[in-house]
This record gives sequence, C-alpha cells and structure tokens, in this order.
Amino acid sequence: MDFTSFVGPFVPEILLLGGTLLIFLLDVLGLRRNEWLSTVAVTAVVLALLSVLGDLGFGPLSVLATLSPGQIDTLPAFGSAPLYHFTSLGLVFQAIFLLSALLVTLASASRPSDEPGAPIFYGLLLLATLGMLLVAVASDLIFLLLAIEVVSIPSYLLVGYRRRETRSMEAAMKFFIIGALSTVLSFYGASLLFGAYGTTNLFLIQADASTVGFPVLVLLGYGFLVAGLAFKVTLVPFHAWAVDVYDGAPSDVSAFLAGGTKKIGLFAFFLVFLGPVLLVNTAAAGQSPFGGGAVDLGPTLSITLGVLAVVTMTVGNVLALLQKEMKRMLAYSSISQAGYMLIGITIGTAPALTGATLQIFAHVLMKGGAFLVVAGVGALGIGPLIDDWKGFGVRRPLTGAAFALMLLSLAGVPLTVGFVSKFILFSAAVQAEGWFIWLAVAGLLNSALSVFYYARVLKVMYFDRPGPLETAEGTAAAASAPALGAGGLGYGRAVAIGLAAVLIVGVGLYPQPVVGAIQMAAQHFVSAGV
Amino acid sequence: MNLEELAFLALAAVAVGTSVAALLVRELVHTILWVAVFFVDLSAIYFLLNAPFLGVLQLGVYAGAVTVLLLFGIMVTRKRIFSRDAATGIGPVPLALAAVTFIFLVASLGEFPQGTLTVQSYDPTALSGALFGNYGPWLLLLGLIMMSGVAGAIYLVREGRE
Amino acid sequence: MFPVLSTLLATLLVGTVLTFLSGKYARWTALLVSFAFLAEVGYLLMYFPGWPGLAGGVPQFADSESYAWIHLGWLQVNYTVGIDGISLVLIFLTAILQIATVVYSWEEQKKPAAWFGLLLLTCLGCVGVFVALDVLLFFLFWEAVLVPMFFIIGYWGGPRRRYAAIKFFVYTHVASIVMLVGLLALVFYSGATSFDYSSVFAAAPTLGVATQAFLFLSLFFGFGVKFPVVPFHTWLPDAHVEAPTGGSVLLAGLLLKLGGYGLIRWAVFVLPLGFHEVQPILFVIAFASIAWGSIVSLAQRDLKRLVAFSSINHMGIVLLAIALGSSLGLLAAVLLMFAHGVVSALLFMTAGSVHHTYGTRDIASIGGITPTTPTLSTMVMVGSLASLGLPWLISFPAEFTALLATWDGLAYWVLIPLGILVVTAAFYIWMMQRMLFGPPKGVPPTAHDLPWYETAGMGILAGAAILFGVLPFLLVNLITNSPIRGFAGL
Amino acid sequence: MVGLFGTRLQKLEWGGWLAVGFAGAAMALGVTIAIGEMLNPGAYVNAQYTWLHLAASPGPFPNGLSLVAGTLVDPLSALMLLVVTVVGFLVMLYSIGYMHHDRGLPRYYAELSLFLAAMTGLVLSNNLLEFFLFWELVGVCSYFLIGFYYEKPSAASAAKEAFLVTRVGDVLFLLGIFIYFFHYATTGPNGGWAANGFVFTNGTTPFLPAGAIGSSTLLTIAGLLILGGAAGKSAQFPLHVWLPDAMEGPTTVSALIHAATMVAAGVYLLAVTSVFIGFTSTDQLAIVAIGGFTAFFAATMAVVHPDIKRVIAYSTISQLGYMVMAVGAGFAMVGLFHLFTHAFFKALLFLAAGSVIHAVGTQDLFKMGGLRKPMRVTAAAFAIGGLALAGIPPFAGFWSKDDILSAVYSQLGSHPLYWPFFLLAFAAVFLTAYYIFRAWFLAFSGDHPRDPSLPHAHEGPWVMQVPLVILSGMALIAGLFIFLPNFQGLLLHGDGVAGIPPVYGSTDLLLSGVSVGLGLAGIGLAYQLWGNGRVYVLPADSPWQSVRRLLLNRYYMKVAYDWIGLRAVYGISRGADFVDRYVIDGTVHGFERIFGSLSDRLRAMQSGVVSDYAAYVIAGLVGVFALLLLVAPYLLAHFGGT
Amino acid sequence: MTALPVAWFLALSGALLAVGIFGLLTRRNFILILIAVEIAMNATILNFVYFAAFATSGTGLSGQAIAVVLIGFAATEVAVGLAIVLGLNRLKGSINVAQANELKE
Repeated sequence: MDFTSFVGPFVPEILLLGGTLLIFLLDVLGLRRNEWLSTVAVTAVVLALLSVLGDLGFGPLSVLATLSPGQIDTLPAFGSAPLYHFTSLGLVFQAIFLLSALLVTLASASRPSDEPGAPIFYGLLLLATLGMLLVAVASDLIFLLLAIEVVSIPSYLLVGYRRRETRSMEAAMKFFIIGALSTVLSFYGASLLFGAYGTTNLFLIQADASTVGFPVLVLLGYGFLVAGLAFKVTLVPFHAWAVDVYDGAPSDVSAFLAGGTKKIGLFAFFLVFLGPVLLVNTAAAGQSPFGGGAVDLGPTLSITLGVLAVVTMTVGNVLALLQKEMKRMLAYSSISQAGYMLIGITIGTAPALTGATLQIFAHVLMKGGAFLVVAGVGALGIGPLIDDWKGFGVRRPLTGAAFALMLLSLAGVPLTVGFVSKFILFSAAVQAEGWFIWLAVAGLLNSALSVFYYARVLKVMYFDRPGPLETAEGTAAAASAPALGAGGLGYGRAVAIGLAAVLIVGVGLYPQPVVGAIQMAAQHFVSAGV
Repeated sequence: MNLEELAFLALAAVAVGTSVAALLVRELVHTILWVAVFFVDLSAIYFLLNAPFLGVLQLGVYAGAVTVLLLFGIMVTRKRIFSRDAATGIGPVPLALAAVTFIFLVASLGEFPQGTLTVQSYDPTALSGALFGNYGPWLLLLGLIMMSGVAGAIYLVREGRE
Repeated sequence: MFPVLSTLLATLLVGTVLTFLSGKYARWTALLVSFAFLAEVGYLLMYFPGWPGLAGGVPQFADSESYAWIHLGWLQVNYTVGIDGISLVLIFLTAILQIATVVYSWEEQKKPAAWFGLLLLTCLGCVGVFVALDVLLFFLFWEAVLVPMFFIIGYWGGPRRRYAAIKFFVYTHVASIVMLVGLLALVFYSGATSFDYSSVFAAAPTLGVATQAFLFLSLFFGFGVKFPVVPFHTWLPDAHVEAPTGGSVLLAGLLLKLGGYGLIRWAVFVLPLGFHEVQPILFVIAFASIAWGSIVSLAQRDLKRLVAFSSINHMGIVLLAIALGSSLGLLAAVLLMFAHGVVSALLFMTAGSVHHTYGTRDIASIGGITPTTPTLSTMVMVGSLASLGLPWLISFPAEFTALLATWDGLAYWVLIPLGILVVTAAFYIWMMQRMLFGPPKGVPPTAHDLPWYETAGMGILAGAAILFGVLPFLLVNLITNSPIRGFAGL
Repeated sequence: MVGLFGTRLQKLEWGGWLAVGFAGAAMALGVTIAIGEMLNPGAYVNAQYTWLHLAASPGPFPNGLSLVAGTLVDPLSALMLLVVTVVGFLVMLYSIGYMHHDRGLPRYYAELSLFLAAMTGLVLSNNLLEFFLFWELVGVCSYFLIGFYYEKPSAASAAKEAFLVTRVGDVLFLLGIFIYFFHYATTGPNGGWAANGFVFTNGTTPFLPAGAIGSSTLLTIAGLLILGGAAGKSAQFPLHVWLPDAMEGPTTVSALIHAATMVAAGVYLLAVTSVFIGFTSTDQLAIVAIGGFTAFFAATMAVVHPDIKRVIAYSTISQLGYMVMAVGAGFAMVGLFHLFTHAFFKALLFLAAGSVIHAVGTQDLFKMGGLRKPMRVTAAAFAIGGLALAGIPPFAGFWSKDDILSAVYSQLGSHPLYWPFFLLAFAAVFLTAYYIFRAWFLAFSGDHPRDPSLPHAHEGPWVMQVPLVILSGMALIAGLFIFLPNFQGLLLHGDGVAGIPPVYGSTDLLLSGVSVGLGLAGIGLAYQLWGNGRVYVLPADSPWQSVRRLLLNRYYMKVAYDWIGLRAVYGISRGADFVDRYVIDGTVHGFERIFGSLSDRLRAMQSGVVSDYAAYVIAGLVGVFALLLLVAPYLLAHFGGT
Repeated sequence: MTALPVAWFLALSGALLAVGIFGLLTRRNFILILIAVEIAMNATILNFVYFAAFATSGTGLSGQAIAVVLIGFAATEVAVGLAIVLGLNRLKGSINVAQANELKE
C-alpha cells in the first residue's frame, strides 16, 4: 500500500487534522485570538468541503477530486474485508457533515476575540468533524464504532468546554454517562455479531442470517446495536440525555450536536441495518425462543425500527408541545425529526434513503441554523424562555424572518427544504406500499402536531407585545453586549444564518440538483450494498 | 468436568462476585480493591483462553492504570479517602431491567454447539502484524480518540484563567 | 406560446415583494399590482379560447405550461399549470376580491407594507391552487396560503387573535396533511407516471372501488375542513371573528373556495368510482352543514360569527351540489362558490365597518344605525339579501341551480335545503331588524358614514353581486367551458 | 319599460312628480297594451332572452338546459297590467299629497317605482322562473315599504314578519317550480327543455294537453306547492298573519301593494298556473277549501277590530279568498275579474281610510265619529267602496263576487266537499257587509268625534281627492265592463278553457238574490248597532265575549307563530350554538388537553437525574429485544410479511 | 489444548453486563458509575476474546485485535470521565450525579 493511494482518498480528513494540529500549535504559541483560530477552522472546513464536493463530481469542482471514479461505489471483492470504502452516499453525508461544521465555525467567528477556550473549541470541533467524515467511509463495524467515538469523545468535551458553567458541565456529565453506556451496548452488539459471523466486516455480515445458524444471537446483536446507535440518533427512549445536553451546552455546540453529530448515528443506521432490512426470507430463520412465531431478520428489524420511528416522532412532538424554553423546545423537535429520518432506513428503498438523506440535509440547515440564531440572540438580551422572544420578529425583521423560516421549514411548510424532504420521504413510504404507508400517515400526523408548537413560537415572535420589563432588560443587555456588526449577531454568524436560510428556500424551491445527486447516491448505495 | 472447566467456573464466580461486591460495598476505597481483583480475574480468564498478550494488557492497563486513575479520582473528589458513599438502594426497577437483559441474552444459548470447543491460540506476532497491517486504521482511530480525549481532559481539569 | 399563467403568478409574486419593500407607499404598490393582475385576468377572460375538451379521455386545459421540476425516476414532479372555465372564474373572483380588499383597507396604519404584502401573497396562493395541474404544485400552493393568513390573523386580528391564528393554522394543516397522504397514495397506488393531473387522471381508473373510496375520503377530509363542513368547522368561527376585516374577506371569499375547487378538480373528476361509493356520506355531511350553519347562525350575537356560520351553510349547499355528481350540480357549485365569495366578502366588510364605526359587532347592543350610516346600512342590506338568496342578486341563480340539481338528484330531500332557506332568511332579516332598524341605540355621537375607500371596496363587491345576479349567464358560459360540460354524471 | 323605474330619485321637490310622471307613462302604455290585447288578441310580439344556458350534456338534460327570460302579453297579463298601472299611477299621485310630511321621500318613491317595475315584470313574465324572480323582487319592495318607518320597532318587526312568512310560501313555490320543471323536462313538448325552456306558450295552447292532467301524484303535489306560494303572497290561511301587521307601512303602500296588486299576485300565479299548466282535481279542491275558508275566517276577524286599516286588511284577505276560490273552481278568469274590480274598490277604501287618517291622525275607529260633514268626498268614496265590497248592485263588487259564487255553485256537483266552503263563502258575504259598514258608521256617522282631542278634520289636497274620485268611478262602473264584448273577450281567454262560468253575466237570480239579501242584512245590522254615532257594547257577561277575545287575538295564531319562531326555533338554535361551542369545539379542546397532559406527564419523566435516563436506555434496550423477539414475530405470523 | 463450552462464556459476559447495567442504574457516585461502565466494557472485551478463541474461520485474530483496541479505548474513556468528574466536583463540590439536575423537563 503506497502512500499516495492510502492518503489520496483522505484529503478532506487530512485537511481537518492539519487544521486541528495548527490550532493546537497556535494555542501552544499563545496565539489564541478567536479571529485567527476561526479563520483556520473555516478554511480547513471549506477546503475539505470543496474536496468532497469535487469527489462528488459537482460541476467545475470535479477538478478538485481526489478520488478516482473507480474508487467510489465499487464493490470490494468478496472475502476481502476492507475497513473503509467510498460510497457516493457516504460522500454526500461527508458534505452534509462539513456543511454543519461550516455553519458552526462561521458563526463562532463572531465570538469575542478573547473568548476563553477558543483553541480547544475549534480543535475539538475539527476533530469531531474528522470523526464524522470517517464514519461516512466505514465498511467495518468496529471502524464505524470507533469513528463514532472519535466524534463522541470530543463532543463530551465540547459540551463541557465552558468549564466554569455548571449547566455546561452537568450536560457534559450526562452526555458522557449515557454515551459511555451506549458505547458499551454498541460494542457488545458488535461482539455478538462477531461471534455469529466471525467477522466485523459489514459486507460479510450481510449474509443471510439463516446460513449462520445463530438467528437469535444475530437478532440480539442487532438489538444491542439499535440501542447503542439510537443514543446518537436520539430515538425515544434513548433520547433523554439529548434535551438536557442541547440545553446545557453552549448554543453553538448544540447547533453542532443537533445539526451535525446526530447525523452520524443515522448514517451508521444506514450502514448497519440496510442489508438486514432488505433481507426478506421466504423461510424463517428460526423460532423465537419466547414463542410468538418465526424469527425473520429483515422484516423483524424493519418492524422494530418502524415502531421506534413512530414512537420517537410522537413522543418528541408531544414533549415539545408545552415546552417553555426555546432550546429545549428545539431539542425535543430535534428528537421528533430523528423519527422521520428513521423512516428512511425502515423502508430501505433508494427513494426512502433519498428522502431520509434530504431530511438530514434539511435538518442541518433548519435545526443548526435555529440553534445558531438562539446562540446569537443571547447577546441581544433574549433569555432562555420562549416568552423572552416576544416581539422579536417585529423588532428584528431579518433575523426574525430567518428564524421563522427555519421553524416553518421544521414544520414542513411548503416552499422550504423541510417540506421537500418530508414530501419525498413520505412519498417513498407510500410508494413502497405495504404497511409502510402507515409510517407516512404517522409521520404526517406528527408533522401536523408539530405545527402547534412552531406556530406558538411564531405567535410569540410576531403577535405578542414585549412587556416593558423585557424590553428594558433587553436594551440593557444589548447595550452591554460587545459591539457586533450585522444587527448584533456579528458578520460571521449573520453569514452562517443567511447561508442556511438561503439554502432552505433555494433547495425548497428548486430541489432537483440536490435531490438528484442524493437519489443517485442512494441508488448506488442500495444496489451495491454497503 | 475437566480442569479447565473447573478453573473457568471458579474464575467466573470470582468475576461476578467481585463485580457485585465492587458496586455494593459502601466504602469507596474498598470498591477500588474489589475492582482491581475483578480486572485481575478477567486477565486470568484471558490467559485461560490462550490470549496471553491480552492478559498482560489487561493487567497493565486495567488493573494498573485504570485502577490508579480511579483511585486518583476518589482522592481528589473526597475530603477523606475513607468515606462512605451516599446510601443508594438497590431498587427493584434497575434490578428487573438488568435481569431481563440477562434473560434475553441467555435465550440465545441454545444456538451454541453443546459440549466443549477447542480454544484457538494466536501468535502475538500475528496479532501485532494485524494491528499494524490490515487493522491499522483501528489503531489510527484509537489514536485520534486518545488525542482528543487527552487534549480535552487536560483542558477541563486545568485551572485556567477565564 | 406566451406563458400567460406564469406571468399571472409572477405578477403577484413580484408585486408581493415590491409591496413588502415599498414601506409607506405599499398601498399604492398593492393597488397597482392588483390592477395589473385584474388586467391580466381580463386578458385571460377576453382571449379564453374555451375548454379544449378531452384527449383520450383526459381533460385538456387552456394556456397550459409544463416544466420539469423534480425528476427522480420514481417521482416525476413538474411545474404544470393550465386553466379551464372553473379555474378561470375563480381566478376572476380572486382578482375582484383582491382589489376590493386592497381598496377597503386603504388606510391600514399598522405595518402597511406587511399587511398589503401578505394580502397579495394570500391571493397568490389561491391563484396558484386554481391553476396548478400537478399534485405537488397544487399542494404547495394549498399550504402556502396558510402562512400569510396565519400572520394576517395573528398580527392584525382581534383580542383572541393569537389563539385563533394557531387554531386556524394547526387545524387546517392537519387536514391538509391527511389530504397529502391521499394525494400521494393516489399517485403511487394508481401507478401514475408523474404527478401531473393528466397522468393521475389517466391512471386513476385502474384503482379498485374500495381504494378509490378510501382515497376520496382522505382527500375529502382535507377539502372538507377548508369548506368547512360540520363537524370540522370549528376553526372557522374563531378565525373569522378574530381576523381583521381584510383577512376575513379573503378567508371567506377565497380560502373556503379552495376546498370546493379541490374537491371538484382532484376528487370528483379523478375518482368517480370512489365518489359514487361515498356519495351518501357526502350527502349526510352536506345536509348537516346546511342545517347546522343556518340554525346556529340564528343564535349568534356577533355579526362576524353570524356571517361565519352562514358561510358554513352556504358551503354546505356547495358540497351538496357537488355531491349530486351531475353536471348541473357542478355548475351550481362553482356558481355558488363565486357568489358566496362575493357576498360573504361584502358582508365581512360591512361587519368590519360596523365594528369600527360603532365599536362593537354585538348585534344586540346597537340598533337603528340606518340614519347615521345610510351607506353602510345599504351595504348590509345588499349583502344580507344577496346571501339569503334573493333574486336579482348573485346568489340566487347559483342557489336556484343548486336546488334544481338537488331536486333532480334527490327529489324530496331538497326540502331540507329549501326549508333551511327560511331559517337563513330569518337570521338575516332578524339581524337587520335589530341592527339597522328601530330606534337608534348604541350609536356614538361621533359616528359618521363610511370613508370613501370602504364605500369603494364594498361598492365593487355590491356591484359584482348585482351585475352577475342580473346577468348570470356571463359566468355560466365560462364555467361550463370545463370538464363539467362532458361530465357523465354517476 | 321596466328599467325606467329603477331610477333613484334624489331631489324631494320634483322626485315625487318624476315618479308620478313615469307611473303615468307606464299607465298609458299599460292601458294601451290592454286595450290592444282586447281589440286584437296576440298583437304584441313576445321577446325572449336566454338567461342561463347549459349546453347539452348527458344526464337529465340530454338537449341541454336553457332558462330564458322574456315577455308575454296575453289576456291574463293584459288585465293584470291594467290594474297594476292604473292603480299604481293613482296611488303615486295620491302619495304626493299624503306623504309630503315624511322624511326619506326619495327612498319612498324609488322603492315604490321599483315595486311597480317589478310588478309589471311579474305580470309580463313568460315563464315561471322569471315570474319567481319578479315575485321575490316585489316581496322585497314590500318588505322595505312596510318597514318604511323603520325607526318604529313595530314597523321593523312587521316587515320582518312579512318577509319571513311570504318566504315560507316562496320556498314552497320554488319547489313547485322544480317539480314542473322536471316533469316537463321529460314529458313536455319538443322532448326537453333545450328548445324553449319553461315558457308559457302564447295564450292559446296550454303547455300540457288538458287530458294529461288529473292523476299524477307529483303534479298534485306541485299544484299544492304552488298554492302554498300563492297563499304566502296572497295571505291565505294559514300564512295570512303578516298582512294585518303590514299595515304598519304608509297607507298608500297598503292601498297599492297590500290591497290592489302584490297580494293579488298570488291569485294571479294560481290563474297563470291553472291556465298554462292546470291543476289536478285534488288541487282544485284544496284551493277552493283554502279560499273559502280564508274568505270566512278573515271576515270574522274584521268584525271586531278597532283599527280602520286592519279592518280593511282583513277584508282584503277575505276577498282574496274569494278569488282563490274562483281559480280553484276552475274559473281563473272570474277570479281575475274579481281581482280587477277589487283592486279598484279596495284601493279606494284604503285611500279613503288614508284620507281619514291623514285628517285625524289616528287609526282607532272608536276615537273617530262624525267625519261625514267635514269630509264629504271621503265619506262618499268610502261608502261607494263599502257598497262595492258588500256586493250591492250595481257596484263593481257585486258583479265579480256574484260570478264567483255562481262559478263555485256550478262546480258543487263535482265533489261533496265543495259544499261547506261554498256555504262559508256565502256567510262571509253577510259578515263583509256588516264589518265594512260598521267601520263606516263608526268613522263618519254621528255628530262629532268620540275622542275630543282629535284635531279638526278637513279634506286633503286635490292630489288626494282626484284619485278618490277616479277610483270611486271605477268602483261604480268596473263591474259593468263585463258587458263590453271586448272585455268579455279578454275574460274568455281565447278558447275558454278557464274562462267564464256558463251562468256568467246573466242572472242566476236566486243566488244573486240571496247574496244581495245577505249583504243588505249585514248593512242593516251594522246600522242597527252603530248607526248615527251609536256604540254597541257587548255585555260583559255575554257568552260572546270569549268569541270576541278569540277574534281580537286573531285566533291566537300570531302568538303561536311567535312561539314557534322565538321559543322553539330560537331555542333550538341556542341549543345548537351551545353544542357547537362546547361539544364540537370542546372536542377540539379536548384533544388539546389530552396532548397537553400527556406532554406534562412525559416531561415529568425528564427528571434531570442521569440515572433515570440510563434506566430509559436500558428499558429501551429491553423494549427493542421484546420487539425483535416477541412482537415482530407475532405480527409476522398473524399479518403476513411486509 | 484447552476445550471449553462457548455458552458458559456468553452466560458469564451476560451476567457481567447485567451487573454493570445494574450498577449504572443504581449508583449515584460518578466514580462508581464509571466502574460499572468498565465492568460492562470488560464483558464486551471478554466476548471478543472468547469468540476469537472459538472462531472456526480465519478472521478470529481480528477479535483479539479488537480487544486490544478496546482496552485502549476504555482507558481513554475513563480518563475523559475523570476529567468531567473533576470539573463537576470543582463546580458543585459533589460527584453525586443525582444532585446535578439543574437541567430538567
């Protein structure tokens, strides 16, 4: 294995690693100004993004491609057990991950230049992003789980990097404990699969469960994996940490968690479960030891994931209904959105994956963008409660409009990318026929339910008058806040929010380029297997 | 029942016993002791399974480093080392959850071949070759994990100026 | 061919943006846009080539345009628009209401740019629904209407506007969602090659009767809530009462029409077998709406609430006419939608004027307002009499046709809507007796007759009500230039 | 011609005269047309326009559907046109004097003109639909004119009542139209409606061959519905309650609309229907029954009423009953003849009454008295009108009423049930004579008003007197028109299908004698009780007191209607409103509450303690196992594969 | 040549996992929780080791490699966990996780 052929495909990852190291170097040198660090981070992310887009063959960017077309979507020879493997869907996900990192780093550029902990923030952020990119190329279970840990460990620390804040540290503690538990569960599941198949390679594991002779062991293994990965995806009932963590973490980190790292769980779901879900045995692999009927891996997993999806979206929405704090409301909404995304893998067809991937893309923009706004308006005297946003939309029309747009997109209102993604996802569910239509029904009813609390926020923002107290406090806080451009948000953040908003509307109006690319990738993914 | 089986049963009993004891004793320092025994016990099981490299690693990392780390943690967070943990009950719900998990797990036991199987042994050289060859990326990932973990952990515990 | 429909939509879109940007000159921009739009609609009406008829059993449309939008193999969505008589007459209604509303709210002081912009946006959504010939495009516009209306109710509305806005938004959104499931199932279960109307239309007959019935019901739920039909109507009184006058006008005049239009275009024409299966259900619901709307109106003290419930009654008649499934019934339904659009808009304007002239809409607490505000009184009378189906005003030909069709289809069941006509007359006449006549009561000394812009806004509608009441064939000829002409009935 | 009247007149000074001028022009045209029709039947070309057109399509209208509007002049409409335009002109003229004190005159003249226009349109309609359009327009004008003094609550209330009660009739009428519509859509000439719509043919040929009528249940029902419509407009029992209350309007309006023209429209409708479509025998019986009963029933209420206008109003109802009866008996033209004469003498009575009211400012008969001397013209006019009403020859009422009685008499053989109504009609003759002269004696006889506070009475201006004189003349001679051959021709209506009874014009002497005798007896009784300023007071312990109360309270029907309208319907409506707010909307709120409490409960699980979160994770793990190993296999076994 | 029944190992690792889970759910002391996680982690590592030992196909070696990596990973995890413990202790003066419940609902 010569160096270029090993390193070549990993240009984006190496860019990020280089960025990290440079940041740590600057830290050591004492150059800790936020502007410099963020410039490094943004540059690294942008370069990585360009490289990934080049690999995906986006028009003129394809000159930047570091992967030869033959390296993408080519099946490895049977029997070989590669640990990583490039798929176009993986590249799409890399682009999505990098987009979320880009939004966060851009927005963070607006922080005060003497922001404490900036080096560790950017360093860990880039490292986590690097882990995310690695998740997207995994083709081995252990590689996948370790890559997830490359994301998780920096995430725990990112949540707690405001080490003087109790809330931040408490969130880190909760995140860590539940994360560690989930890691154990995932690895335990992987060990069971390893026991059943004698390998951890996902290509090899995709063999028929019945040929292995351990149908129940395999099911248990997948069960552990579901539980372990569900932590990342924040499926109910594995979700409880997420709300506290999104709430307690600095909002920019929340944006990164909700918009970015959560999605690696979904891609992991794609990688791990797509094969089994698509398996439909005519003859059942075995009997359930507890009675009740035959064990049939494909449909069994599909039903389980479907139930989880419905439970997740419903509970997430119901929890969000009466929530009084903005960040927690967004967190609950994020949980319910995970339920929609899970529909994609439950169905497992290329259209469904397309829908889910687009939903993930949309969620990066909507939820990430929303958290960025929340993070930015703290300086404008907006408190944590939803009621603190009274009259916000009227007082700050542009920011308000962007935030409203994100909420509307989350609610799935047309002309936004949130609508298109749900539309394609639910179309795919209907198109798959069978019981999957009920997933679409449940999802749609849930999105209707969700409208209630998004509309409530809009109500507060536009229809409620701010009380004198709130206004006074807001004015005072705004006055004491450092002078930032772009309506108090800072230029970097304004650009990030603007970028998200433009993409929300742009892709919502003309989704064809994005959706077309995703669909092609998903098609390869499904037809080639992992 | 042959010797290996007897040895396994003994080691298994010790493993379960020490782990339970570690969690139930109320003196934190005693807990560390029990845990240390548990780690050593597992190391013995690895030796039983013809995996001496792992056994050694277990002794070094777990019984050594991890135990010390934990002890260190107790020392730092406690005013007195020998202090009792706040009483926490056993709780029927956690017990039931753990038990049900166990029951689900052992439900698959029927699929395993009855009787004994020969334990394979692997050459540590082959293992290291694999670790730095085919499975190299795992180690690389581990390296990334450690790097971020160490960097972040140091930042967190450092009494920085803010 | 010149893309006249896209121009139509673009006019409103650009107009909306310009209005938003034009600050205190927003009303002039809005008026200009409205006139431009009216001119374009006039052009359409003048050069409407007539309904092209069927090609291979599939209805064709005039001025149709189609551009690829989302093409994913299994999912072929196009931007496809086109019109026939039904859509054209409703677009015409939109143009009338738009200009009337803009003029009526000429002196809007509270964020005028946003107000006029949102008004235009609502109209844009409605026109979009009327011209869309693609499932997704249709749904898109359908939903897009909700957002501006949400803001209109919530920002400019009455004391309970926040509650009403959310209720309106959530309630109708839930319905749309059920409808979306139906639409998706319609496309995919029928094996339509694309989301285009023609393709869905051509593929739908392959569906079995039971499937069609289910699909029809799910679509009907979406359309029915917009209608609204009993018992899914409770968003309407709240929304109407709390909405500002302009909002109520568009809500009653246009948004309710979306339900009827959708039902005709996307359910009745497309799923005749399912339609036939669920026809009895539709009848029951229609009769219930007719009776309920009218009877409950009688007990209302709030003028707007009264008109709101009367809308339920009228839209119940529309549903009844549609449910008959005859060409006469469909004609009546469209005619009645137009009529109701004009008349209810007029009535809501009068309610708004009553409110800000006398400070209340409580029928019982004001009386004898005629000497103080004769113009307003006249408008109330014209509106009420039109709404209760007086000949020479626009509702009559529509209601007459509807009842005629009902007799044709259901014989003596027509007694229900006929009998209810008396109740309808009763609550209007009673309202007029209490409010307009008798000794003056609750008239503030400062009350004076309407300002010119309100008179003009109402005048446009009253004029339309009289013009098309006397010359209904103008509309009828237009409406029958549509698949109604070839509708085989059931 | 129709359009001219819609002009909204702005200036008070000349507005009234303008309206009078147009009315005069209309009268000239109307009279010309009527005479033209008399001299040369079918002289006028009938115009026709398509009003609503539906192209041919499958379904009920294989040839498509056309609703048309057009005009038709035939003897029927010519006669009616004559009445409408002449009385209209005279009333308009009278108004100049009568109304000059009032506010809102432009509105008055505009509405009155619109009414005349609508009435003319109604008369000239050539199909039932167009007829209905004008019918409703007439009703609305009536509504506005009754409510002319809208600041009086009683006027506003009366207007409402009139509208609603006639609305009931209208609804029935509309349903009747539908039935005819569809009946003829399948069986009518030309195989459908496409060719000529629902058009009355030009007078000579009934729409349907006469023989085709008789048995069809549907047609019977349609006939009854038409009767319902007519009953509403013509204030026949049980929809008569609105007409007395309609006297809240200006007296001129009462004279024109609620005596001479609009209320007669119901009779005209029946006549038109019987001529062009025909009634079944059941219908005929029902019409006779309603008419006969109403004639008697309304007369009884007039006997005791103290209000001069209401006495005349009840008399109108009663006389309309006669007309309806005639149409029911199969002699539409006789009914119309009575309509013709009645229009003159009843307008005369109203205008005379109006003159009295104008002079003394009250409508209460018991306050008046001795007005004969200061108001000679009025007294004479009222007397002539009264004689005409009482059916004393040679006044107009005699000829037409006598014709009706003999027409009904000639039909007595066709059904035994005709008898009681015939007798009731006869009894009503006596009552009529009694009450109208009771009113005359109360108002005019004696020496001075009973209420001394009344202002000194004097005659009105010439514009008020001239119509009185003209109408008096008409009341005197209109009945004699019957002897004009051309007028006879008009009544014969072409082929005489629904023309004049065989006994017409000659003397069924016995019948006439009895009728005149009853009339004279009635006058005599009135004189006995009320003549020369006498006031007859019914003894307090008389058994007739309860009857008097019953009559004064109008048989409690208005009370019953109010109860139904206010208590029952409004009660239901309030109940429905309650259900709407709290049950239907409550269900919506219920969902809200359910989700709300669910949300609260679920959020309570978010305890903030990380151990709990870990427990959820493990519970989730167990749940996943259960799904995988228990639930999913069960589902697969019972519901098949994916 | 050692020979052992595979199922026993699974039972043992299952039991250890259950103990770890139990400890995780019941203990409130962060360090005890950390220990419980490590017990469960050891169960996992044990799984890889014995499955590798009883593997019939040639890739069994990877099981041991995984075990090596996991041991390293577990150590890192403990280090990170301890860092968080210390941070928490510094702010709240306690490492009782139940007392860190500022964030809820």
